[in-house]
Amino acid sequence: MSQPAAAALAQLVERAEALAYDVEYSAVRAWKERHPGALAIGFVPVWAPRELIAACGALPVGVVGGGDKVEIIKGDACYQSYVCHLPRSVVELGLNGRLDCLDGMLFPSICDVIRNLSGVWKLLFPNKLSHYLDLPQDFDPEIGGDFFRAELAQLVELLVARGARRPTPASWRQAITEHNENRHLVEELHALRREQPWRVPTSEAYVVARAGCVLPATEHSALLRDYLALVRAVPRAPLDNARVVVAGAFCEQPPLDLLKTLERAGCYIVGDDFLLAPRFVRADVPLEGDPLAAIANTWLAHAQPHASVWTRAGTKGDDLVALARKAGAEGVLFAAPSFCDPALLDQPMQEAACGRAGLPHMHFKYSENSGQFQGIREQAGTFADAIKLWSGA
Amino acid sequence: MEPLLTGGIDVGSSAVKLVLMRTDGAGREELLGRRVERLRRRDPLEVATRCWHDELLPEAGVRPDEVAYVATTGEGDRIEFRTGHFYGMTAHARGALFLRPGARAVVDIGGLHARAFTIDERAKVLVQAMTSQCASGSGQFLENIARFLGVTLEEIGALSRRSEKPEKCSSICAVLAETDVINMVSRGIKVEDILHGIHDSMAGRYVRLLLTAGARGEVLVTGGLAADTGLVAAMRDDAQRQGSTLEIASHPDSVLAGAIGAALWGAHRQRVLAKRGVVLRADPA
Amino acid sequence: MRTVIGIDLGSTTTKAVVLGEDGRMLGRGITNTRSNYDVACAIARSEALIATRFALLREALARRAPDAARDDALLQSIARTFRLEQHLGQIAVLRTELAAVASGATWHTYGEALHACAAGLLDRIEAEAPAAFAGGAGLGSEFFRDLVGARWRVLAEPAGKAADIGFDWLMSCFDKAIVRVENRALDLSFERFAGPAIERFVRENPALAPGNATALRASATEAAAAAIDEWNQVGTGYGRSKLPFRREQIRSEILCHGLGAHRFFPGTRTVLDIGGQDTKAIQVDDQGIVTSFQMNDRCAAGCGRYLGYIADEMNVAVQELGPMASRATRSVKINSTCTVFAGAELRDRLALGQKREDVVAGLHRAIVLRAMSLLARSGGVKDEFTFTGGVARNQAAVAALRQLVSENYGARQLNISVDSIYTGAYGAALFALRDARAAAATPDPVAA
Amino acid sequence: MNDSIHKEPSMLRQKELIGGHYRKLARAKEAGLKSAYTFVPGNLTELLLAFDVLPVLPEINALQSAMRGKSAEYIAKAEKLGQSEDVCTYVKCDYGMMKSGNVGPTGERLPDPDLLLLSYTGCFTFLKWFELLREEYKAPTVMLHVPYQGDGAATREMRDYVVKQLRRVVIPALEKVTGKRYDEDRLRHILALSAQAEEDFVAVFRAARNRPSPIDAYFGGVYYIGPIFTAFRGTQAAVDYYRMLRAEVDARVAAGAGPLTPDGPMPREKYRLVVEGPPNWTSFHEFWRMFHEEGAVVVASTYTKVGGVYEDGFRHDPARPLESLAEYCLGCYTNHNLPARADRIARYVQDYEADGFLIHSVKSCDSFSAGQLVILRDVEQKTGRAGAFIESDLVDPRYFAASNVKNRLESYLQMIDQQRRGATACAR
Ligand SMILES: Nc1ncnc2c1ncn2[C@@H]1O[C@H](COP(=O)(O)OP(=O)(O)O)[C@@H](O)[C@H]1O
Ligand SMILES: Nc1ncnc2c1ncn2[C@@H]1O[C@H](COP(=O)(O)OP(=O)(O)O)[C@@H](O)[C@H]1O
Ligand code: SF4
Ligand code: SF4
Ligand code: SF4
Repeated sequence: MSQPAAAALAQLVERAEALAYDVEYSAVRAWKERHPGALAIGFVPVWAPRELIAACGALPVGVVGGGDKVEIIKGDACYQSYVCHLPRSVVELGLNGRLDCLDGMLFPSICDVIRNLSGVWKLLFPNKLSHYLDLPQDFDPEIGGDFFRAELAQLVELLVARGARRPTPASWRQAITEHNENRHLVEELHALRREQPWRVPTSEAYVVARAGCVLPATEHSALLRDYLALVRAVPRAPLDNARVVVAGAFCEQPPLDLLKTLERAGCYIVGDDFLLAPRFVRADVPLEGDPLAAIANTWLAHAQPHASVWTRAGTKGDDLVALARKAGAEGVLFAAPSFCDPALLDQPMQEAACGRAGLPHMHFKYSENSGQFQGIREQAGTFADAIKLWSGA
Repeated sequence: MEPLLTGGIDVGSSAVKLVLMRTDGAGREELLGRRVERLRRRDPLEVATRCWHDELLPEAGVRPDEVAYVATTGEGDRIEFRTGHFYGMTAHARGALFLRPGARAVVDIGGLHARAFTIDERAKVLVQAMTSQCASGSGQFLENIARFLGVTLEEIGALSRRSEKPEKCSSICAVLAETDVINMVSRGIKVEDILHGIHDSMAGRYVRLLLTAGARGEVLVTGGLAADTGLVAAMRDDAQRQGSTLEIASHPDSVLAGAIGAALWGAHRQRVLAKRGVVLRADPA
Repeated sequence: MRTVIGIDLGSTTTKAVVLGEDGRMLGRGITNTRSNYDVACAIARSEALIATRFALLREALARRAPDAARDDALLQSIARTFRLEQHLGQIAVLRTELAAVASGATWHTYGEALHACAAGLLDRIEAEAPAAFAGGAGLGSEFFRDLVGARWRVLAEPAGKAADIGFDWLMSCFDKAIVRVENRALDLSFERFAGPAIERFVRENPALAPGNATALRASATEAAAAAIDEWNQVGTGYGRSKLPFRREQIRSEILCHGLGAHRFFPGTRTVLDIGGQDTKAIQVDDQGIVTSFQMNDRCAAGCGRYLGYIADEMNVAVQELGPMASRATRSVKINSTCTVFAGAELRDRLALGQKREDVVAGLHRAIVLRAMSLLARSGGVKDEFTFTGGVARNQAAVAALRQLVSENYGARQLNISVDSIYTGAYGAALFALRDARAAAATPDPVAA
Repeated sequence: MNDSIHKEPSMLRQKELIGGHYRKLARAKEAGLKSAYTFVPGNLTELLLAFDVLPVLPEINALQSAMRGKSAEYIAKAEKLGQSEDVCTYVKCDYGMMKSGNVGPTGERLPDPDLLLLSYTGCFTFLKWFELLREEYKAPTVMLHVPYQGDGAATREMRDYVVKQLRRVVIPALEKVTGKRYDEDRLRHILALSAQAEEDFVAVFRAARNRPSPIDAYFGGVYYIGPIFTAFRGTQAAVDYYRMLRAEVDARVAAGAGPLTPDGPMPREKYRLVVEGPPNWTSFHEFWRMFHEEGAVVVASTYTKVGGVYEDGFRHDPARPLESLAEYCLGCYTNHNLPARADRIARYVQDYEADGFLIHSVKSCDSFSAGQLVILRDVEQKTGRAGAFIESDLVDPRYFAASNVKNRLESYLQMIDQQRRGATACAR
């Protein structure tokens, strides 16, 4: 009985992986063929107003780097060695024409590298839309909110000027509904993984989530639904693994082999911050009222604590501890991209918080194209050993 | 309890370490045989297999089938006749306690990586810190320099300790440092001063690593570089300069810590499994 | 005879080029000694002068026995014999150093046994030498250390086993002794070894016409006695500031590589130099004047040393890597950017059952990829393109570069000189000549 | 440093000013003065002065530590406390100093902050830096978000957003900390003094258009920017200092003299360069020497614009106090996008008749460095001149490889030389 389900699951994961790592962006190209004249707008991590882009009849496309799928030549010509890897592969993709299917790129403010990448893009692709989206660090709806709303309004104008449809009340409603729904399904995926991590290996959940970068929300939601149904149907046995939360990988994505390495070294990943776009804002965008204000204000009130967002109250790291507790994690693995200032500067404070909470933790660095995990395997293995050999003791 | 013979094989990037141990499960732990073989770029698995079968066991007068559990660590998980594998720091922690029961932190300095970690009295690894994907200041680096200077690794320590005017070594690259050393030689700097300078810069890194891992009290240096008295002395000096109270020590068998720890964990595991009725056999074939 | 010398004090090798007054290249010399710069410089210079005297020998011979002078095989064979004599001379020095090292009591406990075993090893290597240098057989390397070291490594394990001496000890013994040999500027000159070489050659070639033998001896004596006057010298390369030269006798290696490449191939507009520790991409104009350049940062990833490291790791000579990679059927992607970690990655890959050839091909591609970025930084490849430096001798690196350049810039003429490794020294020598002429107020043929 | 270092009266005055400020800080607590930690780019010095609050600038502390040879130790300390090797070394240097007793450059302890005023113009790391400081000091913290000129211009919305924050967040916080009312007239008075100093400041840097240039606008320039970028904008002392400096520079122009270097007057001006990027502080004099020994003078630099770009006409304006403060914050060099930075460098090359330009890329500073290679290419295209690219660091001596830096600089200058000779050879 489970045989066909297992096969279907394998097939689905394979399809998701193909979508997730397709550096040709064929799904986007195909979408554009089906929607003549419509725009596709790329955005780099972490968050972008996907509902706004969709309401303009455009396809929001998550550009999260080329991983280990592209050879870097031109990217290295633009970046010296002490910069993280993400901008290199994005530039490489751009200069190799892989991103030609995108009519524009958004660079949400999360760090200096991304911010400067917006300028690099303007210099390299003078004819494409390239926009830096400044996110507020003031959280008063009348101060930061007003500014943010103006930013979003400007974005609508920029898109419309490039030929996008001006959003209508109906298109707003549809886009917001679809993205709220997608958010729910992504959350459901994570909830299931928290509860039964043996059912949802992170190396699978990750590609299923990542496929969402190149699909419209409805299609991705369908994929998620299928996946959830299948993993619930396929029998998988729990292992004697340590439950961990992986933190710090919010922008440059870890290579899939790294996730597999961690799992093989005896860890169940029950919480992570990979691919945050659909879960950055932890609440639904309301359907009532001015949609721009709705997006802005939901963001202001419910953006998740994050290295790119000023920590208003409390102590840095408290939220991580809470997340780990909620996930029933026995430890935290800090996995930051090499040379990522936001992640690496947050880390000591977060580690201190874990220390105060008595939560075991360790850290390592990676880059999206690392291919050698010997050291990480040793570290993670030792970490998992320590948890397993002495848990409860 | 019945005495048990177990083996530990630690396959590293520059050397293979093997031990044979006897434990009685009640606290008596004996090191029966030891073997360290520098790889010199030979195939590690081949060297390990040969050392195990042709050297260590015959010397100890033990037949392969008398060994209850062959535990590997490091890159030894590819050894075919292993019974089980333990991760590096898990093994080093256990080995460190065997060698120095008071140790509460370990810094394992091997060919490519250095790892520092704190442990408790049961050898549980608490906090770990590791050098990154750049081989600057690694053992391999020191080896290169030594070769170039025409000094054997065994001589390095004494030479370095003889130096009074350590020459500051600024280079951060393991490969390019060779050039710096050429420069120093050209400038007529004495070999001992060069070595001392290199030791100082390496020591700084390792002490920093230890402190990052929250080390306090007794520290055992394990891994190949533990034998480098010059480096250990430099680490002590550095710790002192930092005003830290770390008691940094080494042990003549420090290089074997991983193998010892693996063998001890193997014995532990074997007993646990035996209690559960699981029979594992180290198959010599 | 008036000559100028260019010296390129590189990070892994030191090169010297001797030019005649007319700008003709008379001799080239190279050494890989890792000892101090003075010694390196002296050796390279002496090697270049040897080559120069060989040129003189050929000229002298042409006067005495035109047929023999036209016989390239004969001259090459004499050169090989000369190398053999040099080699034997070096072995003799190594023998004394080995004895000293082996009997130094502080670092080992073997006593006489180690000495005996080491001496025995060297005996075998010495005995093999004539065959190794005999015609046809390709030498693994042009450097003494590499040649002897490679054999030592092979022979030491069984020899040690037989004598019950650890492999490690024998290796250490060699390492120590070879450094002492390298630290000395030995007299390996033409003057010293040409005579014995000719005698050996004559002895081993009984078919040689007696007249030719006489002509050879006389020509060698003449070449050895000729006065070689050094008119000017210019130094360049990584270690140039260490040269005991006047300030105006030092030029940046960028300018030298640009000019050298321009002189080798006047149509060159882009030069890529991959040396031991740095990679440079240089753009030049139609005069050989540098218009822009980029150098790699201070990390050895992607330089020639990387290949040297890998070769060590695989226990082969660096010269064998290219041919090995050329036999690959596919190229394995190498992720490590760090040279040292690439060595570890190589071991991993091999252990995982990947083919040596394929992994090595991947390593070559990785290096060339880095160079491609540098090229892109410097302005790309717009026209004729010249590859210089030691790595240009490596056919697999050349093939990878050719492919990547055409993929990224379209079809481009790619030039490689057989003397690619001497490009910097050649450029320096050209500057030396130009300066000397300017000082002597004669028209400058280089700028013209 | 040694006695043979050459100084002019303005230089001594500058040292006095800055030294005086640190002495004042050391006594701040006993004198009942409040201090606020804040940053150079987009600083609100006038507003702080209007509340009698003393600014403490962690970046300046870091650079001072580096110049005094302490940074390696501080950075090591920070790394021991868990900071990564990869991150901004300014932060680590400052953090290490703080963890070593917060002893400032004069050897006296700096006061703990009464307020952390985070105006993070141009760099995200500032935000992290202050999160770290807040965790340590538990001091009240105010965030002033200055939007980035992503599309190359500061818009009305941006300005209004900043003004709103000033009015509703920053000023109330200052009132609370100091117990004083916001006095706009006082602020106006201070702003008027700022504008005066700014006039002379611009004239000083513009003097580099002369041949020979009377100043080095990078190495010398960092001394000139000290007062105006830090605690003295809006004071009479700054007005006096810049008047004095301008007179000195004018005198040098009249005498046809070049800049003064720590090793004495600059020899013949052989190369005129434009430099982008912050300097290296650990080997500052050694680095400078590499230039002046070759006869290379820097005629314009972007680093001297990080505390405000005045040359385009902006002045603090007493008539529009908060608006002009907001415009100042938005206009700092670090808040310009990459195309604007490239344009400015290209303009400098042309306006100052430079022979070339050099990018000093700081390894650990993403804010400046990420994308600098694209700037390089863009400026090369715009000016038709090849640029030089040198990497080192602000305060981490491990990243300053002198021979490497020297090699590149030498190669670059020799290239310019060769090109010139080539040009004359062709002309002949
Ligand atoms: N015959 C050869 N075949 C392949 N590679 C070679 C050969 N000779 C030298 N090399 C490579 O060239 C490098 C040295 O290049 P070189 O230009 O001499 O460097 P540098 O000038 O920095 O000393 C060596 O590291 C080696 O990798
Ligand atoms: N970027 C800058 N911003 C503000 N002040 C600076 C800057 N750069 C340098 N300074 C000031 O310049 C001074 C450097 O002088 P210093 O090197 O100590 O002089 P000396 O070498 O003669 O002792 C510092 O005290 C500092 O106050
Ligand atoms: S990986 Fe870190 S530094 Fe790099 S772009 Fe992303 S957030 Fe910025
Ligand atoms: S600097 Fe040297 S040791 Fe470090 S990554 Fe580069 S090659 Fe490796
Ligand atoms: S990243 Fe650069 S601009 Fe930002 S604080 Fe560090 S040094 Fe300053």
